[in-house]
Amino acid sequence: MSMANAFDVALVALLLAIAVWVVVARAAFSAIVVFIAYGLLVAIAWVRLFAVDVALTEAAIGSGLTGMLLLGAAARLRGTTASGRCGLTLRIVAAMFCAMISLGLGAVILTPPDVVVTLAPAAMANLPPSGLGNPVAGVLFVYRAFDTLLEKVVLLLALLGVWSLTPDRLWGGVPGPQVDAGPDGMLAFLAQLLPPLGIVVAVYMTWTGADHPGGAFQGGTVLAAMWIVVIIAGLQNAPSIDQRLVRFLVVVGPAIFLGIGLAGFALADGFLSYPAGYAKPLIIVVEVALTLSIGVTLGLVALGTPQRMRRQ
Amino acid sequence: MNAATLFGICGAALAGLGLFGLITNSEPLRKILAFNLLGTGTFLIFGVVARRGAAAGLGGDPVPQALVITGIVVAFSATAMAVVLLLRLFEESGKATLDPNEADGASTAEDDS
Amino acid sequence: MMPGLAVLTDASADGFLLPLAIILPVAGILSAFVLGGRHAERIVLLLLVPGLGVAAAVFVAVWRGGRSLVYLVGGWEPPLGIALRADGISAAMMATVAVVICATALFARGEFAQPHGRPEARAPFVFWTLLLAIWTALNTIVLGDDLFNLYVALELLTFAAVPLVSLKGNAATLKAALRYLLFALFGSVLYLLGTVLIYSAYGTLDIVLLSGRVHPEPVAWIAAALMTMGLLAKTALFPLHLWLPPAHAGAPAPGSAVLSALVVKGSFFLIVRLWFDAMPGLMDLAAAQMLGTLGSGAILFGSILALRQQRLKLLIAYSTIAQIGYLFFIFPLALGAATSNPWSGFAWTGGWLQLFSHAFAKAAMFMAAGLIAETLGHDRIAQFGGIGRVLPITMFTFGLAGLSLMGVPPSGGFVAKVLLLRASIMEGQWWWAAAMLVGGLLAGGYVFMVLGKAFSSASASFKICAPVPRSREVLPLALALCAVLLGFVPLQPSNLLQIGRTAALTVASP
Amino acid sequence: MRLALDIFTALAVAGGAFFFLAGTVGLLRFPDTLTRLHALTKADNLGLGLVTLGLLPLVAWPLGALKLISVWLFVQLSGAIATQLIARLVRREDPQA
Repeated sequence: MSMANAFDVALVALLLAIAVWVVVARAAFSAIVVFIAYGLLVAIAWVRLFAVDVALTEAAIGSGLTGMLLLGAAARLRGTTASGRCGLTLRIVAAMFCAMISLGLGAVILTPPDVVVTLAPAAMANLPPSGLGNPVAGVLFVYRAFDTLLEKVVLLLALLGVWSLTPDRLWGGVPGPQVDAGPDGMLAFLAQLLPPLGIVVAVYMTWTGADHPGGAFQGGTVLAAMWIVVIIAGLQNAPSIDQRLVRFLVVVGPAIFLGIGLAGFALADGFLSYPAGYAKPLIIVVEVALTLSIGVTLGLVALGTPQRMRRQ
Repeated sequence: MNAATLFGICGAALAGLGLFGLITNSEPLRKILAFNLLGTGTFLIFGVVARRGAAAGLGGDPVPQALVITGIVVAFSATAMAVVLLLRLFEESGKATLDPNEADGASTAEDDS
Repeated sequence: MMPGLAVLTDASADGFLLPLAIILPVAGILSAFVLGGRHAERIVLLLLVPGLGVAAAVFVAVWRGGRSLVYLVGGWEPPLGIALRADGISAAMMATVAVVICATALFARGEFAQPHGRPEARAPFVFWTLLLAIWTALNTIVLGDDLFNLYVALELLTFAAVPLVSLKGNAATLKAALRYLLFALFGSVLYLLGTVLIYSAYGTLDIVLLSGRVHPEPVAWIAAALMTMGLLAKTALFPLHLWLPPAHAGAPAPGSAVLSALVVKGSFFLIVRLWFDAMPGLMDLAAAQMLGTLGSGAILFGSILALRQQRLKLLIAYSTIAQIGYLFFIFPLALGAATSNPWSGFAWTGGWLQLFSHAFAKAAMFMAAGLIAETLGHDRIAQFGGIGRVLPITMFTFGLAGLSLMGVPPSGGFVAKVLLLRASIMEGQWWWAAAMLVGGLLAGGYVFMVLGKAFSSASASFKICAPVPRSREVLPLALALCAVLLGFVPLQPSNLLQIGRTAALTVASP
Repeated sequence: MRLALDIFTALAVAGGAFFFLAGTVGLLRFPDTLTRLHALTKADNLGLGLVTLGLLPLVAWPLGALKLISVWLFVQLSGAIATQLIARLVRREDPQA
């Protein structure tokens, strides 16, 4: 067994052990703490699968933001949730059903098709006209740009869904925690030190995404994280959700994407196609706007429903 | 067994575990957690499919990789919505359970006034 | 690679209509978000006409042309790119969606008007934006030709539907919404798992390409089973229906109308796409019989529970569970067809007619229920005595819609059920006919239970809480009339619904 | 020269691994939160520091080295701040500790 292989086996064993822990642990809180570590390990698995773009996304969103969200929820629900399970019969039936599904999936994995069909050559062959160097960016913004556009609408709807749960009297209020006692020393220090670095990283990630792993998502997530740190540290309040600027920032990315897509009707081969020679600059414009919107949207989604009205 | 197959088996097991947690855990927060396990399992299997499609000088087929990125964002959105729903349910009712024994059907249309 | 070529040659001049049907509501969502407040309602109302226009144009183009409209997004041909395709069933479905959404929007003006000069209110802003989102999602689902694109559309639909359920914001609706969301997520992950397996085996997610590549083997069966199970959970087919009654009953009336009439049909549409288009010839009779059995179970279970409800909205919600059951007779009856292809038989047309007429009838019923609840301040059926005199048009609407549910002429439901009955007799599968007849009787029971109460004399406690203007009663009536009008289509397999079947292409073309 | 560097790498990484091991044992065995934190920070500081130091000769100069060092710095920063926050919380909830 080679060294790399031993590493993979250890990684998989660890992942499975943690997953079992997450499912059976008694307290929700410890299950979540372990889940965050699990997310980071999954990100390593993605690197081992030669998918660095996915690894970055998983680490930032799958582990980081999701973990933060769940931890916050567990803290607020602490002690209230009766950890219960359903009856033994149902558990046995469910276990058999899930085992069947796992076995089915495993069987498919172990018997790959005789001829592996891949779109990698097609994706590479059509990449040069777009001027992009990263084929994943090519799929996200050229071949399957339509998916990417719709998924931005999904993100927007998630924000709308979160906001829709606001109690009526707090509509138009401010989400996120309120830090009354003045900025917390230690966190405030972090919140002053980190954002300048983070913003540079976010810009770099977005910019480099055209040719190397990275892109609007990963950049936007870093941006969101920086913003949340600043808010948690009490250096700045979250904006109230009825502000025009907030609404504008949330929409500007998808709107520019849609606008450029529409321009394709007149200037290129149709919806979401780019005029020859202008593909790369247009995609970068879209990505920059999306980074901003994704950052603001993810941040607002993570902050949750408004908790109080703005002080007059 | 090569690395891709190993991770594929891992993904299949994770999907089964997540599904089990989603069905049997009665606590909504744990259901949400299990849903995320199920999601990563699914994505890992897709990643293995991508890895097997390595060609044209790439380490993997970029199409499934891009689809997984889209999927991760969608899964995050779902998690966020579920978490906020749960927190609001707790605020309104003081309970964070989906106890099926309660006759919630009867009270749903209570405030049609 | 023949089917791929078929896509290219089919790419049509009217193809630009297809992305437009999705772009319009998306643009609406974005502008509603920015402008907010009172503008959200205006934007929706402004979009109704072009939205309806695009749906009508697609309908006419498909009908006249006799073949599918195809559009390649970004000019990229599948498998690398994403195609949109409108065949006969998409065109009919899109038109239904557009009509129901328009009626709902006009109806909802009474409930979700944003008062002048006040700061933005929560419910109107959320409702109008979500209505556009549901329109986007459904148009993408009926036009989508790529399994992953359809996954995104399914999620879009979930994310638009769940907040509608919890719009009132009380504990009961929050709980209903959370349960709905968890069911829906369970469904979409299973769907995604199936999609992954399909890509691993066939290297494409395009439905037309898949129809030529898929052949009966374990991967395809596992994938199809996972996807079907996921979609069944979203369609709320018995016994995965637990989430539906509290969710559909808890939403505000216009929301319930859209949820019951359209949203559950979105995932059903995909089940049909999967079995008839992406994987033709994969389903064996045993699986088809099982879906039919679950359908019968839904009819009996849903109808009996509907009869036992004390609240009108819950009664209508349980009736939705029953009516969904009929749709699943398409599988045993059309797939087992002795004729050369499944869609020239009675069952194919019957199943779709059931879907369309139920959409109109159920939307009308939920709106009627909303008006009754608004007038009385409650929806307890036992205290309905006297409402028939106060809201005669609404009760007439309820009765008309009821005709479709029972399957009594003149109504679309009647034609649908007759076609399904004929198919089950012709196929020698009489047991479905028995389920349908019992279901019709039970539906008659719960419709007349409500009507009988409504026209009985008023009790002492009867009082009108808030009278509703006559003008609001017209829209549900119009929808109920649509359901009745569908009863005048000829009692034979429809040509429109057979346009653009992919397997027919591969069979018919040399 | 090559050999000397390799030996240095091996020694430093092994030392780092030892500190990680010791930190983990401490995390599991120490009685309360503050002592556990103490064990963890040692692993972060010395363990990761030694691993980084050991790997430095293997990476490209100067970009690779810069990346490694900033990884270490970021871990230091987040570790120090997280530890402070946790310790402060412990003191607020239980002033005797």
